[in-house]
Amino acid sequence: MASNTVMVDSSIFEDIQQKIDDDTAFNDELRETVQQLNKQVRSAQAALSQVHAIPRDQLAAHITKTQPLIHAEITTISQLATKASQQPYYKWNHVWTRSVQDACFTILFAHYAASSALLTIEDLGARLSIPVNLKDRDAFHLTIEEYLLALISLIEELARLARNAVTIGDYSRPLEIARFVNNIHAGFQILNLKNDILRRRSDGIKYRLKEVEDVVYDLSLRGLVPKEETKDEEMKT
Amino acid sequence: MASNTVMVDSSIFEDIQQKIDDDTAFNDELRETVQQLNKQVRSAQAALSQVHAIPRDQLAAHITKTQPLIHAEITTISQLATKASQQPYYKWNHVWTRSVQDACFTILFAHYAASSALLTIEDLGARLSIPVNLKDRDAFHLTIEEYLLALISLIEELARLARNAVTIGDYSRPLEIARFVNNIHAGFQILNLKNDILRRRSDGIKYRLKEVEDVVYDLSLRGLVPKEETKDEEMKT
Amino acid sequence: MASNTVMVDSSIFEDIQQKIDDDTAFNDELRETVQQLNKQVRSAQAALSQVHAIPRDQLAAHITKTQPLIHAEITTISQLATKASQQPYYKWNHVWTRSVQDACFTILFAHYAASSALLTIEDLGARLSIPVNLKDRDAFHLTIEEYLLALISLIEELARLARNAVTIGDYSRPLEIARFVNNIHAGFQILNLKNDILRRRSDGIKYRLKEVEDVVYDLSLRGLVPKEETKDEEMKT
Amino acid sequence: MASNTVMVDSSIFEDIQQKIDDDTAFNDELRETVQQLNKQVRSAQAALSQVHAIPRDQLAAHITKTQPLIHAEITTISQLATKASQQPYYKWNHVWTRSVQDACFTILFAHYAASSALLTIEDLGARLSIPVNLKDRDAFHLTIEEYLLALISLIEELARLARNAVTIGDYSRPLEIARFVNNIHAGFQILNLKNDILRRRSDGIKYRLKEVEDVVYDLSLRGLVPKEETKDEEMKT
Amino acid sequence: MASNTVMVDSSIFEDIQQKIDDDTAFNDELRETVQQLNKQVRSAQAALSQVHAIPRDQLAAHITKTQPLIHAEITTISQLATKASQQPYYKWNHVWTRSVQDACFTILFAHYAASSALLTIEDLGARLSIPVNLKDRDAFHLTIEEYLLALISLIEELARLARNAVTIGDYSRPLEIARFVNNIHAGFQILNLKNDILRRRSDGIKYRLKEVEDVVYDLSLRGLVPKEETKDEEMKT
Amino acid sequence: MASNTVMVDSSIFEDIQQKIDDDTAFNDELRETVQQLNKQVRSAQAALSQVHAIPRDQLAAHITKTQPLIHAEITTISQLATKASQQPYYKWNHVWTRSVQDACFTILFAHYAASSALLTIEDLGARLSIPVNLKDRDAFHLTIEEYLLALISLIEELARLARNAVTIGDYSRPLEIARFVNNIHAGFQILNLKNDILRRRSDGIKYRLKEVEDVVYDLSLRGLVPKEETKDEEMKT
Amino acid sequence: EDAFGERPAKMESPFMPMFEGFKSELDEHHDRRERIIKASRDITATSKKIIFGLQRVRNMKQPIPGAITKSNQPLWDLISKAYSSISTDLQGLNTYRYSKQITGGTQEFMEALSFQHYLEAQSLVSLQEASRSTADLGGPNNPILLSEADYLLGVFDMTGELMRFAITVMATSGEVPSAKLEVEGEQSHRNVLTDLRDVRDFLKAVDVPHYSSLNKDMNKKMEVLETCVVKVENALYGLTVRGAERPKGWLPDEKMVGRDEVVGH
Amino acid sequence: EDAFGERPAKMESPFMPMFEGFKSELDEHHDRRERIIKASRDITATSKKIIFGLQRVRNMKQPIPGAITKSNQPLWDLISKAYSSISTDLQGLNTYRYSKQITGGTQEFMEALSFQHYLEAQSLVSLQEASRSTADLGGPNNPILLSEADYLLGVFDMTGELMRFAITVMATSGEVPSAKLEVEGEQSHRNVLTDLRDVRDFLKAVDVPHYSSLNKDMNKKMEVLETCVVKVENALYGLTVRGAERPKGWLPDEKMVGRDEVVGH
Ligand SMILES: [Mn+2]
Ligand SMILES: [Mn+2]
Repeated sequence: MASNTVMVDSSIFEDIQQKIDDDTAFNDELRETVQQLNKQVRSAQAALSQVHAIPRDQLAAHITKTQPLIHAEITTISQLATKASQQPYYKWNHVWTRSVQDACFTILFAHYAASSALLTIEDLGARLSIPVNLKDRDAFHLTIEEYLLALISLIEELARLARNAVTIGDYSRPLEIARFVNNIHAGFQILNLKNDILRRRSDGIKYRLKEVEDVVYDLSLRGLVPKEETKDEEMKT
Repeated sequence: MASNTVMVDSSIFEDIQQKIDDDTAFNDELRETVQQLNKQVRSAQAALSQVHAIPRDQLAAHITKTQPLIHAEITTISQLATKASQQPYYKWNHVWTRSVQDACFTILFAHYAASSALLTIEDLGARLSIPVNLKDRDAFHLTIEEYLLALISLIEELARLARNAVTIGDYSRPLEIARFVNNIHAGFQILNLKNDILRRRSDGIKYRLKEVEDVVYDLSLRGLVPKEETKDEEMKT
Repeated sequence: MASNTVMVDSSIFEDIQQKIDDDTAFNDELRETVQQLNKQVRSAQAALSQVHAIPRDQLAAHITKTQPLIHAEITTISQLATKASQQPYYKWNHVWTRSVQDACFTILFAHYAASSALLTIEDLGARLSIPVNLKDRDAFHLTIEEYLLALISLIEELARLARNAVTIGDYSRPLEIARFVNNIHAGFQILNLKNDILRRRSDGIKYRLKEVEDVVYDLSLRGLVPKEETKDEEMKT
Repeated sequence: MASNTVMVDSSIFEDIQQKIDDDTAFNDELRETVQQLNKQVRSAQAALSQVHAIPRDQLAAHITKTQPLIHAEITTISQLATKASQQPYYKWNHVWTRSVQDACFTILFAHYAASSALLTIEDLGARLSIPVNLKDRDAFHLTIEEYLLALISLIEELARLARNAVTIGDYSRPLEIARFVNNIHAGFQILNLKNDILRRRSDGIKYRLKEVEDVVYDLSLRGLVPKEETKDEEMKT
Repeated sequence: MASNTVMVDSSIFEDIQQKIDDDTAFNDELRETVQQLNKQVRSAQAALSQVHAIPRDQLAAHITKTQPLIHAEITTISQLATKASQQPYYKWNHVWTRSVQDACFTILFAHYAASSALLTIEDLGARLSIPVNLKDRDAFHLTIEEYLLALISLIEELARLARNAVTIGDYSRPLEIARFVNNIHAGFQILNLKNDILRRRSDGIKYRLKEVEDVVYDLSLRGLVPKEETKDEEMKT
Repeated sequence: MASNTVMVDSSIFEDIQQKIDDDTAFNDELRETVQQLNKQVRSAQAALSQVHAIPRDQLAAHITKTQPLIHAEITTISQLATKASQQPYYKWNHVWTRSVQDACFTILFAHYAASSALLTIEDLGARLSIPVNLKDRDAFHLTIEEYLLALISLIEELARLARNAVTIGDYSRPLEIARFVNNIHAGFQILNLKNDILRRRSDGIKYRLKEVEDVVYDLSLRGLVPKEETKDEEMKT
Repeated sequence: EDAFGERPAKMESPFMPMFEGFKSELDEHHDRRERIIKASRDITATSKKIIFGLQRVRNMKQPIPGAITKSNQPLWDLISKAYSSISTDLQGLNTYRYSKQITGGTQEFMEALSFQHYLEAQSLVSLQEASRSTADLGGPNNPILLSEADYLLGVFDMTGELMRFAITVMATSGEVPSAKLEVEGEQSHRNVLTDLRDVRDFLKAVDVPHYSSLNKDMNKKMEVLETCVVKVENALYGLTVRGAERPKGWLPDEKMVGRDEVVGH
Repeated sequence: EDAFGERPAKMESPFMPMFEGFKSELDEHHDRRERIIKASRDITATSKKIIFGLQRVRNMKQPIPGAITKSNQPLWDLISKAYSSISTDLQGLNTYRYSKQITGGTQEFMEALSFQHYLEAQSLVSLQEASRSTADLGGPNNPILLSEADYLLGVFDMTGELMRFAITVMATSGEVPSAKLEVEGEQSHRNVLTDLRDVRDFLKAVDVPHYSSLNKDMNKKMEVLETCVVKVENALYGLTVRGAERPKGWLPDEKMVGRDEVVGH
């Protein structure tokens, strides 16, 4: 059956090998960067887990100390953006999306811990120096889904923080958190989501809201709600 | 906990809803076109399945008759290309890739049946009027993987054809097919594939080769190998 | 193998194709209506979630304001009933049952919030203008299972409401709710359910009962049970 | 918390209990009948498995002997139809559909074994004395899907029969079967099926066709195709 | 199958079929009895759930009223024992074990409610007129596992009772319960359990213990612990 | 974490991290070498696939030409052995075992093609300059399982070769192969295998044996068995 | 200060004696369970070895060749020893208590037993006969139970071995295995394939409640059995198709090397 | 006619001696594997018993109470015996060969060892120390290997026991477990919760290749660990919220029955 008639142009197999090798190399580079990002995220999370144990008045100082860890994440995301922009965004997006969400969570949580405020997607994009919710061109960016998934992680962390704040004697934090989670819940409640990961995870927000409400209940019942909170509350309503 | 302070900008939830709705609508449009393509592919396959029962000398006429069916496929792929080019290629590629592969198979098989020759990926792209193996820009195209998967479908069909050819008394077809499959197999053999669908399906080529070799064995054993084949063979070597 | 004797009447395959296409079209229509209902349900739920934060004396006014949202749901269910009645009820029931349950929940909750009373299945059917628990003919209706599942959702919401009522200083609501949940629990307790979704969800009622009892315990311990409640209680017993 | 105010009408729970008990009883009756049908189907299958080992000329006698087994199935299906007609068809259809398919297969196979012909869905409905492909009213019937699934089972059995026929010296059976399977395959090839069980099982027909073609190949190669077959073939073509 | 020396002596399978049919019939009988027991258990549980709402001094009378319900359970268990003793115990034990556990719970709870004392496994066996922890012969009996699982259910119910007792003004009950749960918890701690249902359920005892201790703490914080408790305790021990 | 007696001595995790990092680096090195070996194996296989098409008398020359490809494999295996010997053998064996088996297959096949003889495990170890079936010390070696799996691959290839030899007119090869496969099959039959990969793959030998025996039968039926074979045989044994 | 630390005022729980009793019962139960699991593993492994040995047999309805009998005997003894070591744990009340733990071993033993019985007698061993064997394995007064389920599932697995045996004999001898010693007129139509089909038809007719775990197990194994039948049918089809080309009066060359039997010992 | 039936002209396969050698090697390997699996099951079951015993401890950073030490000692000895019985099977080349078979037992042993170490010393046992223990268990010259993976996964499981210990102590004493003996100023901020969080943070920082099975195992167990931390946090939150109502200077009634400790022995 040996034959030298070229019925099949062998260059096609050389091309495909080249393409596969290029993809493999690109994938390896991306994964290496992502692995590094994951490591930095874990360090930032470990440092931020102290938020549950540190009194409010010492918190700003602690958050300031965690900034280098967050800057490390941002630097790595920049490198990732540079690399990833060489190829179509949606071809490789699955490689980094989870890690970028986790990094975004650390930034949102650090910001909330220090200031009780939420970074918008634009704020977050500015911090990371990457575009957000890009529609008109194919480049590295932060998607709305990624932002929302990080936001859900924040809600989950805050439900825990509400209880731990009480443990270290901070009775005003839970009320702040309750208002915040209530607002986010109202936003998600009107979304008509597809049956995907965002839908599944957002279904949990109502349980987090209930947890936080339970803490507020415990404080109200015992007359532990700080006075100024009540006034604040009235003014706001 | 009622509060009218907008801690969370509600427009973010309107944006995400808009985005989800846009994606759903785009997806629906794509699927409709793909449904139509699937229907045309099935018609073409049904017509081409006659190749197994039609003697060699009547085949060119039969293939000519199937051309309108193939043109219908090509027209639909053009429409698909127009639609799909409005969005990033890899975000939606999974919607149509299987159907495009099947359509490519029908074109490859019709060509082989009539001429015992293989269309290259460039030939195929020209037929479909779409670019192939695009690397430098994000537009609708035929990927190398899609071409190779269609080629594997062709190999599978030819293994069947080799036996059916013997049934209708055509003893030269199996030898042609054996040479062809051998060449393709040799090409795939040197590829270092990732552990994906292409790898899994290409693993089957060696079994198809064995099937075709078995037919050639059966003919050789019984002295049924056409004389001119042997000469042909020598000339080609 | 080509043959002019028709061993297989090809009309059989045309019939099946027609039938599949009809079903697909009917399914698409139903889903569109159900999508609309889902959207209206979410709006109603969002409005009703304010019940947890609004003092009792302002509640009737708030519920009145949500009526248009509930009427929108009812209108859509009417449209659904008209469409669905063209085909056997149980063939398609799975498409809408979850959404109808959710809509029923909003009606039950709005009614309870304003009047501390339960709508019976007949009341609910009357509101929706659809028959209930139909046995003698095959038409669109509200099944007992759907009513009970909506009722379980109501119980879950009330367990949350009992705590939030305390938070806004309403100490009589929890006692009302405790009596109500106790009654529903007693009803479910004697049911011999099959191992289905109703069984699984009804298993949770005892935990909701415990939650509400805990609130009553907290109030009793601190002498916060309203005086008139105690009298009421005695008169009722 | 004891209270004699009837906030919840307890009759609702009595009604639901009644309904559940009715359903359970109905389900039990259906399952008993289906269990009996399954047993009869297995007996018929065991008797029909002899078809693979009995020479053609003794087959009609053997099939005649299996008729009582098939009549037993038909009788049970009648009983099933009577019972099932008391309730909506699609509410309970899942209880018997698999068993009815298996029974239909035995009838199709017995008929093919004796006469090499296919019973149409109307023929089959007539044998079972039940309507087929009912659209206008909700009663027990044979669905097109059930018929097609039984037909696929027949194809699978015939692929085996083609080989076993050769083993007992019957060289014409495989050719008949090849023509038959080819026709059925062509019919299924043009169907646009949903992604359900029918789609999955029909995907296997092409492999059965290949098996049967392999037998025809083996016979052709060795000149074992009966003479009259060849003539027949020519006349038909 | 026609042969004078057959592969399978058909009496082999007739014997086996007979055994399987006997088992099926036996199983059906058992299940019917168990269904009846389940119904009686639910009635007893419903009656006993009043314990949470009835003041201590009226409790003995209430428990006396529930005795007929408990006797009904015992009668059914006797019937079950008679039936079950016809066959090896562990061959069928899975059919009734859950129901027997639930019945045992109602007896343990009724006894505790009236007397604040625990029935031992021997007491319980005597009540049911069945042997316990049988080792030397194969007959119906109450196993240690069943007793322990019923005991865990009792602990769970008592954790709820401790709070509800406070609600109805009974401040001594929680202290009694705390001592009791503490003692049971100490007992469970010396058991070496496998990763089975008993292990999983006994893991929850510590949470029940904590709930009960919290009630005692709440009372002691408010000086609500009855003085005579201490004396009582000495007398009882 | 600030305390003079700490929970976790941080050097614990530094040590572990160091070990894990070392392992990762070692793994990366091994994989690189294995990748290279895989590439060489594919080249060797491609060259050896010509054995099916080359007449016996030109085969020695062809095999000689493939020696450089095999030497490349051997060189890489040497490098692998050097690297791997730095660490416990079975800790990393899974990284290379599949590739080493494939390489062994190419050597066994090249040897058999040229000499119709089997390299023993000792011969193979000598060729690769690595120990075999090592028991007394922990170093890189060839295991019995690896040898046997390569041997099964050889059997599979020879079943194919037996037919292709007939195609190119070599009628003595099938008889040689039949004797060889028969002998190997007898050997495998005395092994007690577990339900592992070796068991699964060795289960296929009987089918390969049957294929080869069928070729011999086909030849003997046509009087194509070379006479001198019998003499040859005696000389070889 | 006692052994438990510095806290004063401990009370002993009044329920401790009761729980002490429970503890010793539960410990005994768990230890027995472990012993049985280990024995079951041993029985499974040893039965597999016996089956491997029996796969070297080439003829049916004849005594098992001496060499194989000899190498299998120590294995049968090992099984007997394993069963004896736990047979007192499997009596009376405990017979069914640990059936989940021993069933794996007993099914594999049943597979070996019925395979050997088939090779010797070309028939299926009955539940009664097989039960007698397992009863004996427990030693005097401690019979081991062979349940219907163990019997049936063991027979299912045995058919897989029958298939292997059939294919191997067809590969080496070119003929479907059947008993050669009987008178032609009586016996010629019985071979491994007809026997396999027989067993399949009988097994298929067994009517088991749809909710039982035996039903689930049997359904799974029935699929495997059908595949085994098809494999033997296909092999026989191959022999027939090739045989059809045989000229009248053609006989295989006695010297034809390939068809010779190659043996292990 | 020989032992294999009536067929004449058998040939012995020339490869039989080679396969005889393979057979004895493979049989030896499979027997060793079975021995190790059985020992691993024993070690797992015994370690679980030790852990149950240790869960009766109520104080930290103190010697384990004598009664518990006494009842656990025979169990430690049993583990030692089980390891000794297979330690020669796990040397040299075979150390890693059977690691999949022994890892279950070794992880559970590591769980028991590190739990006891924590109770005695309120610190995490190091890999070095733990390795020394496993090495000793194999007996002289036959050390048992404790891999990093066994160590890490055992520590993960131990945190579950720490959670149980913490909840039980909080339930019975109303206080979060912490060492009482140290000087107030140094020690007051370390308790089971801070220790659990510490271990979690360290474990979270371990960087394992994403493709390794250890990574998969650790990710699964990390979720469980996070749940454990939350359970202890919630219990502590409950204590705090209730404690917030405590009037200034309020002390629990020494006679208050519920808070008394009830012990088993
Ligand atoms: Mn087996
Ligand atoms: Mn544990």
